[in-house]
Amino acid sequence: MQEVLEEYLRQDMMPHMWCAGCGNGIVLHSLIRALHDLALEKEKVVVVAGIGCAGRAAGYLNLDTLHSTHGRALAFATGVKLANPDLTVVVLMGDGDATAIGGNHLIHAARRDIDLTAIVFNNSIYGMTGGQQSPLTPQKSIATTAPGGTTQRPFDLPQLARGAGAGFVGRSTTFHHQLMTRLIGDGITHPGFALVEAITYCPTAFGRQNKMGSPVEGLRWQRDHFVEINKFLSLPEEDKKGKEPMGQFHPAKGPAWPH
Amino acid sequence: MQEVLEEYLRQDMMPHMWCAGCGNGIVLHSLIRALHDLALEKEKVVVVAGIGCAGRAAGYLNLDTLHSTHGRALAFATGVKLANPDLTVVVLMGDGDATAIGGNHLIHAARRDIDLTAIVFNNSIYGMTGGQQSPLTPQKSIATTAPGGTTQRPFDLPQLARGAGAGFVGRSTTFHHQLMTRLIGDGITHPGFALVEAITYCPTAFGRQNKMGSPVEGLRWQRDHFVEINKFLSLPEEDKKGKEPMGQFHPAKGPAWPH
Amino acid sequence: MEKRQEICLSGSGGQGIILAGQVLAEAALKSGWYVVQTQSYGPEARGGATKAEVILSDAPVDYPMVTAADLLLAMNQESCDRYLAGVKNNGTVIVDSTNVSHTPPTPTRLVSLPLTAVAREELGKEMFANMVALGVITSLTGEISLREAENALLTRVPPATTEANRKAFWLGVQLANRLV
Amino acid sequence: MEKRQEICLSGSGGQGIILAGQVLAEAALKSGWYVVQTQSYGPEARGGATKAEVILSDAPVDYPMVTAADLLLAMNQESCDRYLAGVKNNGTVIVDSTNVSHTPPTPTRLVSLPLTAVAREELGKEMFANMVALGVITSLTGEISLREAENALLTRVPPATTEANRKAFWLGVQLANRLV
Amino acid sequence: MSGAVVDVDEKRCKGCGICLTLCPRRVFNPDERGKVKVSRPERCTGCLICDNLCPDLAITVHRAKEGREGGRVRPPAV
Amino acid sequence: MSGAVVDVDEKRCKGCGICLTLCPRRVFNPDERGKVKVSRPERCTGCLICDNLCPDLAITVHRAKEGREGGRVRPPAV
Amino acid sequence: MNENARLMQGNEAVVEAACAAGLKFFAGYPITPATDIAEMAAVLMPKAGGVFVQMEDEIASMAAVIGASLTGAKAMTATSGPGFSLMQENIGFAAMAEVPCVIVDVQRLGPSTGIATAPAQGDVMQVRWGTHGDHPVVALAPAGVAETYDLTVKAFNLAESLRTPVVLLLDEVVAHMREGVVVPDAGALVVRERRRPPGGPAYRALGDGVPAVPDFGSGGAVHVTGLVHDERGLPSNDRQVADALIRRLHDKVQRAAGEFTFTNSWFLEDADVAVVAYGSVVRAAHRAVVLAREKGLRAGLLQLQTIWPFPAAAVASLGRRVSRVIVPEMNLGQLVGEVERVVRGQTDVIPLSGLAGRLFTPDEILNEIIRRGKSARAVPGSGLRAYRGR
Amino acid sequence: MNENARLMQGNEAVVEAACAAGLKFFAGYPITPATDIAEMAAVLMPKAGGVFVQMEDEIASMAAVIGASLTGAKAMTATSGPGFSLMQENIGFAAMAEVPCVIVDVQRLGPSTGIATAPAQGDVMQVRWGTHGDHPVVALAPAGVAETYDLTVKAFNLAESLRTPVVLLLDEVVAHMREGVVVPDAGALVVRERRRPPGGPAYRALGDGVPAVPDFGSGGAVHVTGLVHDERGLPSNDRQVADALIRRLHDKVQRAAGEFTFTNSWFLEDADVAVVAYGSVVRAAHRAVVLAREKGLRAGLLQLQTIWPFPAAAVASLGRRVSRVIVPEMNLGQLVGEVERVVRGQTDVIPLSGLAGRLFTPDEILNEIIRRGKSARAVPGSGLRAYRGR
Ligand SMILES: Cc1ncc(C[n+]2csc(CCOP(=O)(O)OP(=O)(O)O)c2C)c(N)n1
Ligand SMILES: Cc1ncc(C[n+]2csc(CCOP(=O)(O)OP(=O)(O)O)c2C)c(N)n1
Ligand code: SF4
Ligand code: SF4
Ligand code: SF4
Ligand code: SF4
Ligand code: SF4
Ligand code: SF4
Ligand SMILES: [Mg+2]
Ligand SMILES: [Mg+2]
Repeated sequence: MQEVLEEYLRQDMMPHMWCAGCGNGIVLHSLIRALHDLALEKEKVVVVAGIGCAGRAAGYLNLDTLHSTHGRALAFATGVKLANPDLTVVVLMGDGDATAIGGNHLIHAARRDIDLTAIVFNNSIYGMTGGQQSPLTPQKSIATTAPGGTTQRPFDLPQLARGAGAGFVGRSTTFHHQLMTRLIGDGITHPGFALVEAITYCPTAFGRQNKMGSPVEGLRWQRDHFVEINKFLSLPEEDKKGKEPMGQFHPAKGPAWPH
Repeated sequence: MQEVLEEYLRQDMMPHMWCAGCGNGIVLHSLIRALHDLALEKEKVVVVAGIGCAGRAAGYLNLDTLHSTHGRALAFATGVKLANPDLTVVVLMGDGDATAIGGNHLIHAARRDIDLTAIVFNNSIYGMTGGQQSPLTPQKSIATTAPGGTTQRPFDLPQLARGAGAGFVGRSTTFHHQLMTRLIGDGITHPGFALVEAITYCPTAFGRQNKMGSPVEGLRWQRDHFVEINKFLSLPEEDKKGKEPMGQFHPAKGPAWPH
Repeated sequence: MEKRQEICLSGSGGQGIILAGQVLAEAALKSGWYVVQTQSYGPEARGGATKAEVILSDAPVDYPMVTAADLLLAMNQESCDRYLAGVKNNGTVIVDSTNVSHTPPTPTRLVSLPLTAVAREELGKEMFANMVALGVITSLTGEISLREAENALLTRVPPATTEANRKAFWLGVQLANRLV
Repeated sequence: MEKRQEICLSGSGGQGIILAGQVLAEAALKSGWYVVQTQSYGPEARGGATKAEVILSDAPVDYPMVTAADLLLAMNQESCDRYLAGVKNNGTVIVDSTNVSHTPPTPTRLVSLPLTAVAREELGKEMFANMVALGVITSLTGEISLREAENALLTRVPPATTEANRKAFWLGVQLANRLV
Repeated sequence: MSGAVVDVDEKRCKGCGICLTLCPRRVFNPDERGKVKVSRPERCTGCLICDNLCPDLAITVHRAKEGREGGRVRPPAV
Repeated sequence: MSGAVVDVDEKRCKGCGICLTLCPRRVFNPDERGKVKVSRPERCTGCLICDNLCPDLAITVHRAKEGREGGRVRPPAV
Repeated sequence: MNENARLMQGNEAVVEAACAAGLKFFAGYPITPATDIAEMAAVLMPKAGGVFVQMEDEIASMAAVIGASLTGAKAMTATSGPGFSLMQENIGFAAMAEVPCVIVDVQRLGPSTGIATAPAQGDVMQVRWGTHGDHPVVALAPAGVAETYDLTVKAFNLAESLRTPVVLLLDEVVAHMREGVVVPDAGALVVRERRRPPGGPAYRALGDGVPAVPDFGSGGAVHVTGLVHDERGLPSNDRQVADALIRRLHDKVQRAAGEFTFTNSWFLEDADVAVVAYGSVVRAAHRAVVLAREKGLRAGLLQLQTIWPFPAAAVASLGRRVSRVIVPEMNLGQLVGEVERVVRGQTDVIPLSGLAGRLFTPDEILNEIIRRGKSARAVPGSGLRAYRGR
Repeated sequence: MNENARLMQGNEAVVEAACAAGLKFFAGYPITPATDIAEMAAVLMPKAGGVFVQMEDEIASMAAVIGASLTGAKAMTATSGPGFSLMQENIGFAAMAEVPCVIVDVQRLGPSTGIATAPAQGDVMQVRWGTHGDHPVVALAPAGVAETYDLTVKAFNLAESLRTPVVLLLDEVVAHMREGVVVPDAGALVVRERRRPPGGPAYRALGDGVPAVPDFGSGGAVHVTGLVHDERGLPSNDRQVADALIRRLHDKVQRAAGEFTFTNSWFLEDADVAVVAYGSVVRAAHRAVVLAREKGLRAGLLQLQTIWPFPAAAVASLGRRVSRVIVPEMNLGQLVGEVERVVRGQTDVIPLSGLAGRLFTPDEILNEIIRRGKSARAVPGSGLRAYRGR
């Protein structure tokens, strides 16, 4: 029997180009699992990606895949979906891709509420170009363009997406891969725009500069740092410090467009 | 005694190019009043604007003014402010300018929390180009690019700005010009990024297509439609229908950058 | 030799000059002419002077602009002052006497008619003056089928106003006929 | 005639090849040479083969790449296989015998030294092998001041590792001296 | 006796009708050229509605005591 | 007797150490080339931690009963 | 003229013709003087079973067009200078990834915001060189409304058969003039469809150098990227692959160029002075040449409908026959550089530059035909000459 | 070499020289192979009392640079092809509104994403024509690290004295090579400042065609716009104003061009074959010419450091002297078009195209020098010729 995972992988492209221990592979695995669980017709799934380490994920999927330009993946995807609404469209972006250069397309996709599922691989850094700050780099982190630590405030991505009107917003880490799989699946099932923030560890471009340690240490940090949203909300204020919520942030609402 | 108003106007440019009854002039007047009330040194005030009817406002102000490119005013303004932090920088944009093509710069200005005051002239339409839908056009309104009424969902601008991290968010209409003057003044005084949504009536490109009537009817609609936020919140749910809140939405918070 | 007629319609922003130009062009087209219609909005972005040009020819039209007008319609003072000099010596100038108080001396044939007043008095609204003018012009040129002009008009004006516009048009035709 | 020396340092991603190239170039510069240093990362975005080229000359250097190497350092098998053919017949090839098990036949002078093993054994970390290599090369070329090489090295390596790197360098110098 | 003197800059006025309709004292009248004129100046109370809402910044309301040299009436800082 | 059979695709493994460290049964060992090998296969319980978290999609855990032909162990759909 | 002709504006003809050519997706962002195109598409697309979407900006518009085209839909956008500048990155993507699409650029007076309503031909060189890296370009420029209809259909045919972005370059005069257009019967119109895949690697070029990339949703599991890629569409860092790919992208266009080098000529047989023109300037030039002939001057006119690839052969053959070539353009002298490149040394090339934000008058061109000498000229009164400095 | 020389990378020399020239504001967005410039600016700007800011994209970077420059700060950004495409609209603004600034474009292999790490010279024509409408451009291209230092300082001087955007066009080879640079003493460096206003209308051109626009914050109450504007800087729809403005923008650059047409030549005195090259290709060409001379061939080399305005006079004088001009470029043949434009009919122009994502070898150029005949060539093995179709 052919392995499910392998069916979804473009074998010509493996092994992938990501660094040893890069969390992107775990997100990719979660995505494949979610696609499989939904039992979608593979011919009707299109994956659109931007430019960056994360964006390379499209190339590893044995589906119709579009590796577009930096920051523009959601705009390309809007064209794909509107021209052929029968397609399930999943959009893969890095944090810089989605929220720096691509921030406008992100908020407009959320506003239009077209049925796209966006997965933001948030490694807190520009991986592909070697470690510059992104709009999701936590303040005071070291980056090559912030050698003394970033002074720019980061976005809170779920808040941003909700502010723009997103009806489905989720967050998970690679450590919590089951949650991630579920959120991706629910995001795809959600009839309008869905955003999943996938917290992933980049040992090379983020970890090294910020002395975050090995890939395993990155996973452990995720384990310890993120708390399921309902549990998080029930924590006493002082215990919230140093923790961040994950899970599904927002009940699905709002009609899909056009309608 | 020289008139205060006239001092702030570039006499060479008057009368302005706006249509009869266009609300932009009322916003301009409010801005001048706010600047005067703050008694700022005029030489240290820079006004940056984008492209559109609203953007033309910069040309009418007898200050250092920069009429930049469509959507990019906040990015130009970021350069002005960072290069010379002594300057007070006010940014004037149309709704399309600020939230369609310029949406990314808007959310990033809010995120960085640089001390800029952005005034969005929200006339619900692309005025300059003759009546196309903007991301702030209320759903189902008629626009030349939505002859059957818009199907795209609009942004809720204050929500968007807050989601992006803005520390000061206000909204007023031209009818409520005193509130507008106050919000602009407070926005300028606010140490970080401030956004003021100025609801203004465009009889030509919005009103005509949507049968909204004369300039006076536009003002009356504003009067009847917008309710001060605290009052709005205290309304019973059924009374909230057909109303929208105005006022200052969000307490100033968050440090200015860089710091 | 090519038979070419250059017609220039001018007035202020709200007077429906461009619509009149379009209807005229369409009527000419349907009457078998080669036609080009162009327009310009003057330097001001809103309001200000407006000009529509229509060129008819029995051969394909190359240069699409008026170089020397065979016929000028001037619906306000400013356009009269500005465009009068561009009319051929043997051309015709129609001025809307309701808005044009003073016509500079000109060697051309001058037809002065109270277009706007007629529209206001007969149809209750000044905005129909453009169609009155259209009737006059169609009639005077003699090269365009009145029927086609009426048809063209009916397809291009807002449905609610077809009757009034049609009436305005025939009023113009009558005005012109009285001149002949 | 121009006196030109083309040096090619090669190995795999993590071996510090480019740093060694920079230090060599800087040392040569300070020793009075005209110098160009270039590098290439091989086709793979991460890891994979790495090459640093250093050209010294007593006149300004025009073509900045190695066309025929006077000296090749190969710190792994792949780079040895790939670059060996590019060495001049009278050139020198230094292979790190710790990583290069098989050297194809070559007419050049071949120096095989356990650079990585030396680093591991003497300094506890393989990562200092590049500086051992640098010591060997500086010594063998005879054209670059050892002192300048040491200085260049000290300014370019991370402060915490200066001592170990310095030691590695002099170990390399000794290795080379033993060859002569 | 009114509290204020009101002026319309006719080069600026575009006749939008705002002052005409919103002035509580009906101080203005349309003129032939589609602009407005101050036709009942004595009725003006200096409420500033017209001044604040004129989109063409064409209206100036002066304190009557001091007349046109007395400076513009200012709304209270709010 | 263990519940599962675990395979590492050595062409894919980059030796990141995740399976090595996180396998609760210490099934893996590093090999000379900086990759990992399955050194104590019999201890595997089929918990899938390694399979799910291997960033190189290099690990496959099969149900032991059916062996390598029996298909991959799937985490329950959540 | 044919009584079945419809009076149409240039911008309107674009949309009508696009629909006739099978347009199924329009994404755009308003900008003078191209806005009418979007506005009409908003009306016509739903009727044609297609999609109209107003995007957040021109970058997104171009992106959406590419995305839609990859599903198999014929797709288009329309803009003017500032928007065209913003589209450049994604136009390069379409060229590299071989995505059929049509981009309409209705030129206005630039640079920057310039004067939005003033006609100009200032984007002619930008069309060729606007995006980074070596990329192929096809661009067509009509001189009238019927031609606009015709060339719009051809633009789609070229985009689909060559799998490359095609730019339809209008100027404001053509965009806003109204003329009669005899709309061809659906059956009479030549409409080409992109080739459907025969199997095999998605990006393997067939005999004409064009690959048959499967549409999204058709089971091809195709990878589309702006990276250098191999025949399978997969990224490659191989320098030979890069070289071959980029050359093929140009070569497929160049090989077919003979079939779509559209030009017209008048009175060239015995001409001593030739005018080379494109866009609305052709209309003034034609009149000027007629007037010159009336004066007994042996003037002729070559119209370039295809701007890129530059019709070098047609211009070169001119160079061998006439003693002077006058190139009037509503810019500081852009395409004249290409004319010079081709005929320099054979004949005198005289740029005639008009930047006054209006169409040349026939007299301005006629004067240049009459005038002797070969220096660069500008329209009278403008003081300066055409800019020769590049 | 001088022992005081510092070993510097090309990208590093850009930042060092910019600081020496008075850089006070850097806004940028990372992109290979230009990222190092931003990274070094992030370190050096604070030390120099300036500002470094990473913006949300390249559009914003260019916008911020313009905003900063208007306050009087010397300002710069750096990018590569994809980002350079995105900057085009705002570069046009800077040209139109006469805002001094320096843009570094470190070219990589395109089109589109291409290969980020492979060297190329594919943006040479984009630099000239990338933004819409007729606009002036100044561009300098160094062939080595010391030259990079030198030309960076000159780029700032030109930007400030001409009030126009200046593009520093690097290729990846120059950007990443390390060479010795003898850093001039602060006193020895010629650093120009923009002219401070004498009063009078902000945009009134002085004798050299350049206005003295007051800095923001200095009390000038100046209006800066991308619309056509009059001497006061205020928008105008007057077509004559437009014509005069756009011509002046070009003219101010053209008039001064003599002072900054930087070229170098070797062995041209008696040359029969000339190589014309720019950027790192000069290094290979020089070696090729030296080798040719060793073989007794009368070959020479003209280096263009100034790319735009194109050094037409220098190339033209070549055309009169040699029988062949070879133009090797790491693209499909871009600047060779300009060479043809200038010398066609006088001498044979032979494009030599290298797209393989690497620097030419001296032999590849030498072979072309040796070879007879005048057809277009590509580097051996690539199968196709340089693209002549445009
Ligand atoms: C227009 C443009 N600007 C810049 C780049 C260079 N670039 C490539 S990927 C990238 C950012 C990568 O960061 P992120 O999006 O977070 O993805 P990651 O690599 O971290 O997965 C940048 C700036 C580009 N390719 N295109
Ligand atoms: C890049 C670019 N795209 C499009 C335009 C055309 N344009 C000018 S103003 C405008 C929008 C005007 O709407 P808004 O921003 O709401 O301002 P308003 O005119 O309503 O005040 C547009 C699309 C432009 N100038 N530049
Ligand atoms: S740089 Fe970071 S994100 Fe990119 S592949 Fe390496 S670990 Fe992953
Ligand atoms: S179009 Fe609308 S926004 Fe623009 S000036 Fe007229 S009324 Fe004002
Ligand atoms: S409000 Fe102002 S513009 Fe309107 S009618 Fe009154 S004075 Fe005139
Ligand atoms: S100030 Fe008040 S009362 Fe006086 S004219 Fe104005 S609106 Fe009327
Ligand atoms: S987790 Fe995967 S890549 Fe990492 S060591 Fe284990 S098998 Fe290798
Ligand atoms: S499935 Fe669990 S027990 Fe078995 S090898 Fe993997 S991590 Fe260890
Ligand atoms: Mg990232
Ligand atoms: Mg608006």
